[in-house]
Parts: sequence; structure tokens; C-alpha cells
Amino acid sequence: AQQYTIGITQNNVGVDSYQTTYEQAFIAAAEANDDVQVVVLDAGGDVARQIAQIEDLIQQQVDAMIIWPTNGEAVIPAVRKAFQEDIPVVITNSNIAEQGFDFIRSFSGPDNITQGQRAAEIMCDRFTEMGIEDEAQIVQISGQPGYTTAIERAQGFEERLPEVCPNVTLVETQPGDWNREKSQQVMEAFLVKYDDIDGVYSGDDNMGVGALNAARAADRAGDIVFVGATNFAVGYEAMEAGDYWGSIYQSPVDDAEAALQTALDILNGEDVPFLNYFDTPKITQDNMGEFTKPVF
Amino acid sequence: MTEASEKTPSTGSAARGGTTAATPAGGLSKAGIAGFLARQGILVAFVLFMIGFTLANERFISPDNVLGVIRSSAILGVMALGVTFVVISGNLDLSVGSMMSFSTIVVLDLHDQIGPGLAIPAMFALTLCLGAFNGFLVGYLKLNSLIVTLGMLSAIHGLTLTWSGGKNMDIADKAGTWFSVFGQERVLGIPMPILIFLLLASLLGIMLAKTPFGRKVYAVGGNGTAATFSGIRRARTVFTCYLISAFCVATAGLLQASRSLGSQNTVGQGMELEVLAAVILGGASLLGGSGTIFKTVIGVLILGFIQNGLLLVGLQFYVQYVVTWVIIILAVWLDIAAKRGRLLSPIA
Amino acid sequence: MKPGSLSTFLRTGAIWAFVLLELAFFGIVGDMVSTSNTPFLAPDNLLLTLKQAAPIGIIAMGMTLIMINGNIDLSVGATFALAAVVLLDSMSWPFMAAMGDWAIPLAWFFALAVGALLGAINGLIVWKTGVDAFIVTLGSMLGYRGLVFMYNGEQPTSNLNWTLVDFAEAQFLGLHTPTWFLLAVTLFMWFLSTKTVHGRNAYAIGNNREAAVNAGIRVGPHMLINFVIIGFLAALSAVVFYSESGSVNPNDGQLYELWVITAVVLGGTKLAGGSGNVISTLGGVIAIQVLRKGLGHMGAATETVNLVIGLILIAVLFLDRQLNVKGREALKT
Amino acid sequence: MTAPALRLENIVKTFPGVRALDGVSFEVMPGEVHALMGENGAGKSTLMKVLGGIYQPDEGRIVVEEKPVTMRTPMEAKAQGIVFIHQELSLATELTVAENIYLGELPRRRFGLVDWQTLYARTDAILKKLKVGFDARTIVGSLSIANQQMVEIARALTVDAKAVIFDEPTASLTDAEKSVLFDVIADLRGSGVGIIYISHRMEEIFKITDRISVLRDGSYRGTVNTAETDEDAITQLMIGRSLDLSRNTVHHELGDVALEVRGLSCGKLFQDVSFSVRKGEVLGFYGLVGAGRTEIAEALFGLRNPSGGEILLNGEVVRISSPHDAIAKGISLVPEDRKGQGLVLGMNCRDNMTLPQVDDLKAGPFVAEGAEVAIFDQYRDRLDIRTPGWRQTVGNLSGGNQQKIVIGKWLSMHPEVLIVDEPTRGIDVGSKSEIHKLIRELAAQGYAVIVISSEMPEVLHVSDRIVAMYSGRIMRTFTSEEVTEDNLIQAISGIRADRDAPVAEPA
Ligand SMILES: Nc1ncnc2c1ncn2[C@@H]1O[C@H](COP(=O)(O)OP(=O)(O)OP(=O)(O)O)[C@@H](O)[C@H]1O
Ligand SMILES: Nc1ncnc2c1ncn2[C@@H]1O[C@H](COP(=O)(O)OP(=O)(O)OP(=O)(O)O)[C@@H](O)[C@H]1O
Ligand SMILES: [Mg+2]
Ligand SMILES: [Mg+2]
Repeated sequence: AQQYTIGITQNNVGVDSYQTTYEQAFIAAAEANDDVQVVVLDAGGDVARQIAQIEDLIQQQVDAMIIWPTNGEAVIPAVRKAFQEDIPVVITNSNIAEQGFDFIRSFSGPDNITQGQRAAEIMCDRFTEMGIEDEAQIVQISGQPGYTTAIERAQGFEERLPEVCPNVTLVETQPGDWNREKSQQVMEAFLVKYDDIDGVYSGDDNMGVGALNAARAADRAGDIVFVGATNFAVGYEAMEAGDYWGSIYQSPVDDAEAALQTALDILNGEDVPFLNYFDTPKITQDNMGEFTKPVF
Repeated sequence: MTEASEKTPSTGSAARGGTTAATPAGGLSKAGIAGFLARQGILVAFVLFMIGFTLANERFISPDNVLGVIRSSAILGVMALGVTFVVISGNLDLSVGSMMSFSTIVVLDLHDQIGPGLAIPAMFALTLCLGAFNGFLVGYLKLNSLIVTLGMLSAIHGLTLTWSGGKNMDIADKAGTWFSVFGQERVLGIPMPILIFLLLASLLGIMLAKTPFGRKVYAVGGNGTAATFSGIRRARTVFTCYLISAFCVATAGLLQASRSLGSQNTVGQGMELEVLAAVILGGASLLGGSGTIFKTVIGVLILGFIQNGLLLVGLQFYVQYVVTWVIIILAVWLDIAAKRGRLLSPIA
Repeated sequence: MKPGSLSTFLRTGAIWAFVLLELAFFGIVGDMVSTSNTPFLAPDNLLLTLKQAAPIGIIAMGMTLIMINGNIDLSVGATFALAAVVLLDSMSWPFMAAMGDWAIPLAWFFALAVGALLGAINGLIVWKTGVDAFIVTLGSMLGYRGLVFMYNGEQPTSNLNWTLVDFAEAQFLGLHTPTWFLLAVTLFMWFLSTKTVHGRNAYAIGNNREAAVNAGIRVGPHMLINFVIIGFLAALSAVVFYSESGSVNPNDGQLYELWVITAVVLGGTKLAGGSGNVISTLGGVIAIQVLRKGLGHMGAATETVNLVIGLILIAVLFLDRQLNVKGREALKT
Repeated sequence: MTAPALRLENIVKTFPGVRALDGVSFEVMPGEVHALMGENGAGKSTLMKVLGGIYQPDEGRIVVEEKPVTMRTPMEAKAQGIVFIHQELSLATELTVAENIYLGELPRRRFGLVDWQTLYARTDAILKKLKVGFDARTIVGSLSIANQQMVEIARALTVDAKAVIFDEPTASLTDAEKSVLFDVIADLRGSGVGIIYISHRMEEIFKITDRISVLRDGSYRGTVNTAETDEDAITQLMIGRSLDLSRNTVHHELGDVALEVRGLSCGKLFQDVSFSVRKGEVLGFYGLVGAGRTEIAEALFGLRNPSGGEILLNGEVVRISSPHDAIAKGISLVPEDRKGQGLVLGMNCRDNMTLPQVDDLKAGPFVAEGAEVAIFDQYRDRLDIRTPGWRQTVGNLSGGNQQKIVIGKWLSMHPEVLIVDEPTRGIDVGSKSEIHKLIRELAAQGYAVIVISSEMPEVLHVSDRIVAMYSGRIMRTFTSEEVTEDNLIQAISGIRADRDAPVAEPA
């Protein structure tokens, strides 16, 4: 077969295990395939650096490009340049804004709005089971402000919750920046401020565990239903221990492999759906046996 | 600086052999208040803050909240203690944030490999090595501390990522380890981090105020050349300050790791500036030679309570940035204004 | 050759020698390691390097002047972000939206004015309160960042205007728009710092503030002007960059101050003030960009880049010291 | 009678807690060299700073050529024709000579550009007048201290001055430069400029000034014609008593050799230096500024690595690697630059005084503060240090008292060898004689003392023997019987009995 060079610029490797595992999985998948060579770049969370990397990849005339955007809008002009140079672009993990859709071939990743919705359902179901669906009060700890995944998850959650549990009130949302320590601080303040917290929705399990730690320290963990997203190993363990209720199972390995595959499919002239979601099922204490423990 | 106001009118015969202050009558009480504000302005600001927030939300002053704030400030506070030494010696340490993530990640990783009993000393040793490197570069090679520790900020972050492979670090058996005592236990109802913070603050406070070493730190920061001419080994003193800073960072890393038994590589990032803000708020001069541990503790608590208070009155986290800005400028301004006896700077 | 001019040459020329060394290294070793099939030294790649150096570079020119003046500005990253927010947001204000593309120059003006204003606030505080610039700008680094967040919550501010993007992406004589801005700013700042009374006074103030005061130089206004200039340049950097990208996160520009200071120090400007020049700063800016890009070219991971840049910064400081040390006869204090 | 070039009326200036000037009136005629004298801290510099627009007077007014003026900035003072040559070097060392001379008033072209041509041309013209060996484009930092002082002085010639103030301009000039300076002053006087000249050196005052005004404790004590007075009368006016400035004739019993130096060299700084000091002896080091005396002291104190030779303490060869080491071996150095090297200005008096022995004054792990206070009190009384108490910040003391703190700091160490470098630089006559007395007393108690000084009366007054240095080498060692002013001057000018004219300052 033909030899392809595919470039990827990632958001911020090393900031959490998900992104690191993604990178490793991506490299492993590429090595396993003799047809591809990859140029792996990391923007370190900096938009300017990412735009520069996109330009570099264009300049290096890669055959296709995969982008994990640091900012869903800021990369659009750079993506347009790739488009103008006839380099197919696949967006991975976190989508770009709609204005850019003309310039990309596909988005490959989780459906974050659905994830938010599913988290709302998990939360609501649990409240119903406990019989507090009419009076429960919850707080939300969202991801990094301005980051598409964070916005979409919060949006999905906030839209869906009133549909399934109209009487549950979301009393406050604060960002935890995908950061366990930050989230722990935010939760500490919530615990002081509100005597009655029945549930916590966190933009990912990393933050969720931070919130759990805070609640544990205040001896209130037992009263609170913790629901997260992106089931990290720590979240899985906390579920095993019975402290953490549910999450969304999302594998960075699936994520990375799907992105690479999407790019290859495009290069091989196959038809790929524009929004190429991979499945991210609900996981709770009840069904966690069906899932293997996340490796990250 | 009350001394300034007690200054004799001239050094001539009026004060010959005398030790009494010839302060112009009437100026005394004014100078007294100004002097008090200059010395204790930060305390006054602190008290005003506490009253303000308490009026805004009665929960603010509840024992749980107060303990909670101090506990979550403890990590920042422990780091600020060490940085206080470095700043008084006339240098900066911008690498403490990176270094803290290093020690947190290292102790968590080693915990599962060699057990907590060995992991803790090993982590302290490694962190002290980083501090020693800082101290060697700044103390012995006399390189500019801002740039050196800026470089170390970046380099240590690279080191941490290399160590962890970019992955989160978590202790496997969270329920079964005694490692959690430092971050999670209470003694007499008081959380361990607070006890450790206060214990360390007392020890280091006494060390700085009462021991020959502390005196040397002030001398080296006040005038390094004069200190050398007085037989003080400046390089060694600066080196030791960086070791103390690293020791505090390691302690902070221990508290952090023990508190959550797992961590991301980003832990501690950006803390160097918060730490510095606390130290400056406490009144230490970046030129060196002034500052105390007690004031740094107050600076730390002010930052902690502002953050908490704003959250309690329902303001967004970023309002805290603006408030901190205003407070830092006001605190430092009033401090130097009182010292020079006029509000506006005499700069033309 | 006058005594001392060799070490002066080393100090000013060394950074360019370092840039050449980097280019040679990445051109040879880098190409051997790299998976990419275009050479590192391809002209297009070098032109891109210049373009990508522009955002940091433009601010670094202002920082050079500030540091020559004996001050420092830690708030440039936040100023950069706030100017960007104003730039992009103002274009969607109703009366501006009604103006069509004529809104662009006005939006630029707003952004630049805000940058200059933020600089002026820093400068005024430094001047009037006498608080050290490090502390003042450490504070405003937090404060301005807070304002960025307060402006638009935690959401990104976006306005994708293709006319603007086309302008920003344009190439003239092979150089990209941002490169032209970088070169123009460098030239202007070189002129300002070496040829004007203001520039020379800035050196004098940084070198010996008391002497400058005694000689009747009005230190305050000079510092104020320099802070206005760096605020303006931080905003110009934002204008150049965000014209192309069209969206700003409230966290953008964080740590820029560190990159900028690193570039300026690599260029040989002393933190103590009184010495330094913008041409060497340009060398410092390019050196960092080449290093970053070259390491990326070789496939180095983020952690390696961090480690290398940190250690190079320390090594440069060390070498500079060795070059300037008076030898074994020196006083050992 | 012509109008005065400058008149100060009833000037009052207070600093927090200090009445630095207490109603001083004072005038300078055109074409007059007017000396301003007074003890350290009498208010001379403050008065001149009021004149120079640096301080604003609380009361009183300044009249220039019969017109009252207010000067809020140094710029405005200059515009009134008042030029101020500062006591402390006030130069931007990274800039060129020309930029320094015209600091604050660089010639401009359009758009705020510097007019370099004019600048260099004017500067070179001035430098020619001053007969210096450097040009307008030289970087000031590369000049010797003395040449830097000349740059400072050159500023007086840049404007059409009505009055020029020299605040202790000769503190670091060689004799050759001094005479150039005096020529310049004579020129200025000839062209009708009023000159205010501040100095503690009597011989200069009597050589070049027309009238002398005296300040004491911030108040005006009167003006006398130089021709009609003498040193003793001026001293009386300044400090209220007379002083004995005779030569040293009393000799103590000398003990063993405490310190011996054999063939010590340090690169280009000094070469092949040999001498010895006995217990109970005061050894003076005399030479021009730049002769390398300070560097020898620094080498003895472990601050420089000698490139050859050896040092013996009590007959044993020692290697002194640092001040810490030197102190441990019983050597103390009162450094030349008290603000830069001697004191931590922000610290209090007591802590400064006990700094070198803080490791030894311990109660358990802590500093024994009681013992420290005792030491401070002892030396305050002994040296008559005037301060309200040990808590006073050293930076707030007057220069003379600061100097005494430094001396106290080293005396309290009970060193075997005490080296004092320019112990009375910038110190008024009263304090000076106290310090001289003290040095003699120390020798009497068995200390070996080395006194480095650039003032001949001082070395002659305190020393038992005198080492004359020139350009890094010892020219000759005199006993106090054989020394005369003439042979001493010859020795330090590099003239051996039969040689030609001296070489100028070493590069
Ligand atoms: N900025 C200041 N703040 C407080 N006190 C001051 C200040 N400047 C001078 N003084 C005090 O005013 C008095 C007069 O000082 P001044 O410098 O005028 O003395 P001087 O006559 O020039 O002495 P010297 O011969 O040592 O130069 C001294 O007591 C000094 O300590
Ligand atoms: N270019 C310079 N810049 C800064 N300090 C200098 C410079 N040249 C000399 N010094 C310092 O100024 C002081 C006077 O130095 P100078 O060389 O004039 O005399 P010296 O070598 O110390 O000898 P002596 O004590 O015999 O006068 C010394 O402390 C010296 O280290
Ligand atoms: Mg004076
Ligand atoms: Mg000397």
C-alpha cells in the first residue's frame, strides 16, 4: 500500500493521564500499521503554539492532519490553510466551532453533549432510586473554562437535567479546570456554603475524585451522589469502593485509534461520517463489572 | 520603623552622649499611629477583612470554615515559609511550584514501589537535591536568582513529566496505607496539615528571628558585600536558604500527596506566584533584608480567606484575582508610604 | 580594538552565534532524526519561524526597554489577553458590526488603546506609589487576568472575520504580516532606544537612578512612557495574532511573561537595568523559536523542550558571567 | 558693591525627627570661592541639595541675582544657572562620558532625537580644558575612580553657570588631578561665577577659597575671610574646641612580630610586597589612590587570591581563603567603603556591631541578645557613638557615627591584627581626632594596627612606621624619625632618588 505521513497536534500532553494515554495509544497504533508514519506534536495548551504546529505540518506537506484543538474557534483559520493546501483535517476529541466545519473532513471523538445528557440521567436515576428526586440539590464542577469539551458537557447536563428531574436544583457551578486539586478546593467551599448537597456533577472523574476527597474530609461523602465523566482509573476505584456513583466510560485508546483510522479512511478514499462519534456508555456501580478498569 | 521617628535632631552636641529621643512634641502620637500602621498594617487589613466577610456571610467565621480555610492554605503556607527565607536573603524562588509537583509525583510513585517509610525520605532527598542545585547556582555561582529559578521552573516541570511519563500518579491501595495521616488525620480535632504548618512556622520563625543563622540571612539580604566583609559565608547562607525552601516544598508535596493520595502533573503549577504574593503581602521586601515568618503567615491567611470569602458571598473565582491585585498594591504601598512619611513617591 | 570591546562583542554577538549553531544543529542532526521529509533549513520553514516568533517578539521589544529602564513587567500576558478580548468583542458591537470591514481599524484602535491604558496604569502606580515594578506588575498580572475573565465570564471571545484573517495571513516579499510587524517594531524600538533622548534617558535611569534624578531627568514620566509602550506592544502583539486566529480563551497569554523575559535575557539584557539592546533581543526571540521548533522537528516531547529551555537559560547566564568575570584577581565577595 | 550671585535666606529643612537646617542664611558673590565647612551631619550636603532643587526647603527663600526663585527640580536649578557636583559619584557607568556630562540635558534635534555631533563636539571641548586622557565616547565604567570624578567635575563646565557647587570633589583625586581641578575653579572664578566649595581638608580650603562659612548642627555659625583666619579658629567655630594635629612621637613597647608579609603579589594589582607589623605598632600605608593599598588589605583579609608570596601570622605561614577564615585567624579589616562594605544599613546598630561574632554569642541555639547589648553599650561608650539606642537603624546615623560603628564592630572582636582602610574618609575633624586617638590607644593595648590613608597628616599623626606605595609596589618604608613630607611625596610619586618625573596613574 501507499505510505502516508500523518501529523497530529495534541492539546496538552502530560496535563492528565487521558491525554498521555491517548498519545501513547496513537503512536502504538501508528507503529502497528506499516502504511503510516506520524509526526506527533503537542501544543502544551497554548493556542499560538498549536497554530504554529498546524503551519509546520502544512509546510512539511503531511498527507493528513489530526488536530486536538486547544480552542475550538481559534484554530479555524489555520485549519482553512490546510484545507486550501488540500490537506484533509480530522478533528479529534473536542470539536471545533461550526464555522470551521467547511474546512475539515471529519470529527472523530466522543459526543460530549450526549455525555452530559447521560450524566444527568445517571444522576436523576440515582435520585429516583433514593427517593429524593423532588428535593435534591446539586452542584457542578466544570472543566477548563473556554474548552469545548467542558462547555458541551455542561451544556448537555444542564439541558437534560430539567427534562428528567425537573425538581432537582443545580445551585452552583464553578470551574475545576480539569484539575483535581482545584476541584477539591472548590468543593471545600461548596461544603461550607451549602448544608445540603445531594449530588456533584464533575466534568471528569479526575475532578470528581477531588470533590470526593473534600467531602470525605468533611465527613459528608456518604450523603452525596458523585457523577462524573471520562472514567479515570481513580474514578473506577472509587466506584469499586462504593464512594463514587457513576460516570461515562470513555477510552483514550478508542479515541486515538478512531482518530487515526478516520484519517486513514479518508486518505484511502473511503466515506467517513462527518461526525464520527465513538460510543461512550454510562458506567455506574451497578454495571461496572461489564467494563475493564481504565488504564489511565 | 519607629526608630526613624525617635531620631535625634542632629548628631551634634544636643545629643552628645545622650540616648534619649528628642522627638518634637505633638508629633509623637501621629508618628505612633503611622508607625503602628506601618508595622502592623497588614494585621489591621486582615482584621478588617475578617469583619467584612463575617458581616456578609455568617458562615465565614464558623469554626469549620476557618479550619477548612487554614487547612487548604496550609500547603501554600508551608511553601511560603521557605520562600520567605529566600526572599529575605535577597533572592527569589520561582521554582517552588514546579518543585512541589515534582515532590508530590515522586512520593506517590515511590509509595507503591518502596513503601511510604522509604518513599518519604527518598522524596525529601531528591527535592533537597533540586534545592541544592538552585542554591549552588545562586549562592556559589552568584547567578541571578530570578532567571535561575525561572529556568528551573521549566526544567523541573520537564523532569516531573519525564518521571511520571505524563500520567496521573495514584496510590493503588488507598484504604490500606498509613500515608494518609499527614493530609487527612486530625489531632485534638485539628487537621494535621494545620498542625504541621503551624509547627513548621514556629520552628522556622524562631530560627529566623533568634538564631545566628537567621541573623546572617538578614545581613546577607540587607547588604551581601558587608556580610562577606563581616566573615559571613554568603554563598553558604544563600545555599541554606534554598535548602530550607526545598525542605518546605517537600513538606508541602507530602501534605498534598497525603491529602489526595493521587495527583496530576499540574499540581502546584503557578503556585510560585501565589506564594510570592503571600510573602510580599506579609511585607517582605524583594530587595532582601526584611520580612518575618509571622507576617508571611498572615499574608498566607489573607489570601486564603479572601478566596474563601469571595466564594462564600457568591462571587466568581476570578474576582479574587482583582481583589488580590488591589490588596497587594495597597499593602505594599502603605507599608513604604509609612516608612518614607509621605503617601506619594518623591520620584519626579 | 579598545579594551572591553571584545567582551562587548561577545555579549551582543553571542546570541546570533547561538542562533547559527542551533540552525546548523537542527539542519544536520535534526534532519537525520526527523521523520519529516522537508529539511529544517527549508526557506519556507525559516520564514515561518520568523512569523511564529512575532507574538512573543513584539512584546519582547517592549520588555527590553522596560528592563533597560530598570523595571520589569509581569503583566504582559494578561494585557495581551485583555487587548485580544477587546479586539474581538468590539467587532461584534452593534454600531461596529454595522460598519462592515471599516470596523477593523477601529477595533484595532480600541485594542491598542486598551493596551496602552493598562500599561499606563502600571506605569502610574510605579511612578506615584514608588512600589517596585516587580510587585506592581505581579499584582496587575492577576488583576488584568481577572478583568479578562470578568469581561466575558469564562467563555472564549470570538469573532472570525475573514477579511482580517486574510490580511493577517498575507505575505509580502515572502514575509508574513506578523513578521513585518515584528521587524517594524524592532526597527522602531532600536531607533527609540539608541537615537532619542527618551531612549538614552531610559538607559541612564536603569543604570543609575539616583544619578538620573540628580541630573534632573524626570524619572517618573520616562517610566510611565515605557510602560505605555510595552502595554501598547502587548496589545499590538494581540492584534497581530488574534486578527488571524479570531478567538481568545480567557487563559491565553499565560506564561507569556516568562517566555518574553527568557528571550530578553538570552539577548543579554541585564535585569539590573542600564544595558541591553533590542537587536540582541530579536536574536533571543529567534533563538527560542528555533529551539522549540527544532526540538519539535526532532520529535522531542514537551518535557524535553521544557528541560532543555530551562537548562539553556541557566547555561547562558553562567556563560555570560564567565565572560564578564574579571579573572582570578577579582574581589571575592 | 555688586549683588551676590546667590543668597539663601533663613532656610529651614526638617526630615522626620531631624532638623537638618535651622534657619541658615548664606551668600556667595560672583567670582568668589566660598568654602562651606562643618562637622559630619552639620547639614552641608542638605543645604546644597536645597540649592540644587533636590530638596524643597520648609521655610526660607533662595535669591539668584536679586530675584527670588523656587526650584522644584534639579532641572529648574540648572535653568537658574546653579550646577551641582555631587559628593557621591553620580554617574551612569554604562553610558559614555559625553552622555554623562550632559545627563538630563542631551542636545536635541527634531522629534526628540539626540544631536550626537553637537554632544561630542561640546564634550571634547570640555575634556580638553580638563586635560584628561579619555574622550567623549569612552564608557564611564571603564574609567578609574579618579577619572570618573573628573567626569563629574566636567559637568560644571557645561552651562553658563552663575554658581557651581563642589561637594567634597577631591576625596578620590590624585594631586595632579587636584591641581587641574583648582585651575578649573580659578578659571570659573575669573569669569565671575560664584563657587561653593565643601571639603574637610583644611589645606585645600586655605589654598583656594576666599571666604569660609561654618555650619554646626544645622545652624549658621558665621563667615570669615580666609586670609584673616587660621585652622584653629575654624576648628573652634566648627566643633567648639581646638585639636592637636601634631605628629606621632610617642612610641609604645613593641611586642613580637604579629604579621609578616613576604613577596606578596596579586596579578597587576600589586607585586612583591613585603613588610611586617609588631604587636603594639601602628604601620601606616601611604600612597596615591590606586596605588594598591586597599588590594593588599583585601588580600590579607582573604578577599583576593594572591598570585605569589606568603603571609605569616605569629611566625607561621598561613593561607587565608576568605574573610571568615581571616577573622578566625585574628585579622580584622575596617573597609574603605563603609556603606557598601562595612554596614548593613537597614539593620540596627547592635546587630551590625556584633555581626562578625554572631556565631560565638550563643545561648543554646539562640543568639545571646543580652550579651550583644552589653557589647554594644561598651563600645558606644568607649567610642562615644551618638545614637538614641541600639535599636536605631544604622542608615539613619551620620557618617562619622556610622564609621564608629564599623570600628566598634572590629574592635569588639579583639583582633590580633587590625587593618583600617581610610578610617576617616569624609569624617569631620572632631571625629577624626577621636579616631586617631583610638588607633593610638589600640596599639598601646598591644594590637598590631595597619592604617591605610590617603591623607598625609593622618599617616604622619598615627603611624610608628610608614610604608610608601606607588603603582602596586612598596617604594620605601620609613620610621617616624626619618620621614618628612618631602621624601614621602617623592616615594609615593614613584621617584627614586635619581629617577625622572613620575609616571601618571597606572592603567
Ligand atoms: N533624607 C534624609 N532623611 C533623614 N535625615 C537626613 C536625610 N538627609 C540628611 N539627613 C540628616 O540631616 C543631617 C545633615 O546631613 P548632611 O548630609 O547635610 O550632612 P553634611 O554636613 O553634608 O555631612 P558630611 O560631612 O558627613 O557630608 C544629618 O543628621 C543627616 O543624618
Ligand atoms: N572602575 C571601578 N569601578 C568601581 N569600583 C572601582 C573601580 N576602580 C576602583 N574601584 C574601587 O574603588 C576603590 C578605590 O580604588 P582605587 O583603585 O582608586 O584605589 P586602590 O587600588 O583601592 O588603592 P588605594 O587604596 O591605594 O587607593 C577600591 O575599593 C576599588 O576596588
Ligand atoms: Mg555631605
Ligand atoms: Mg583604597
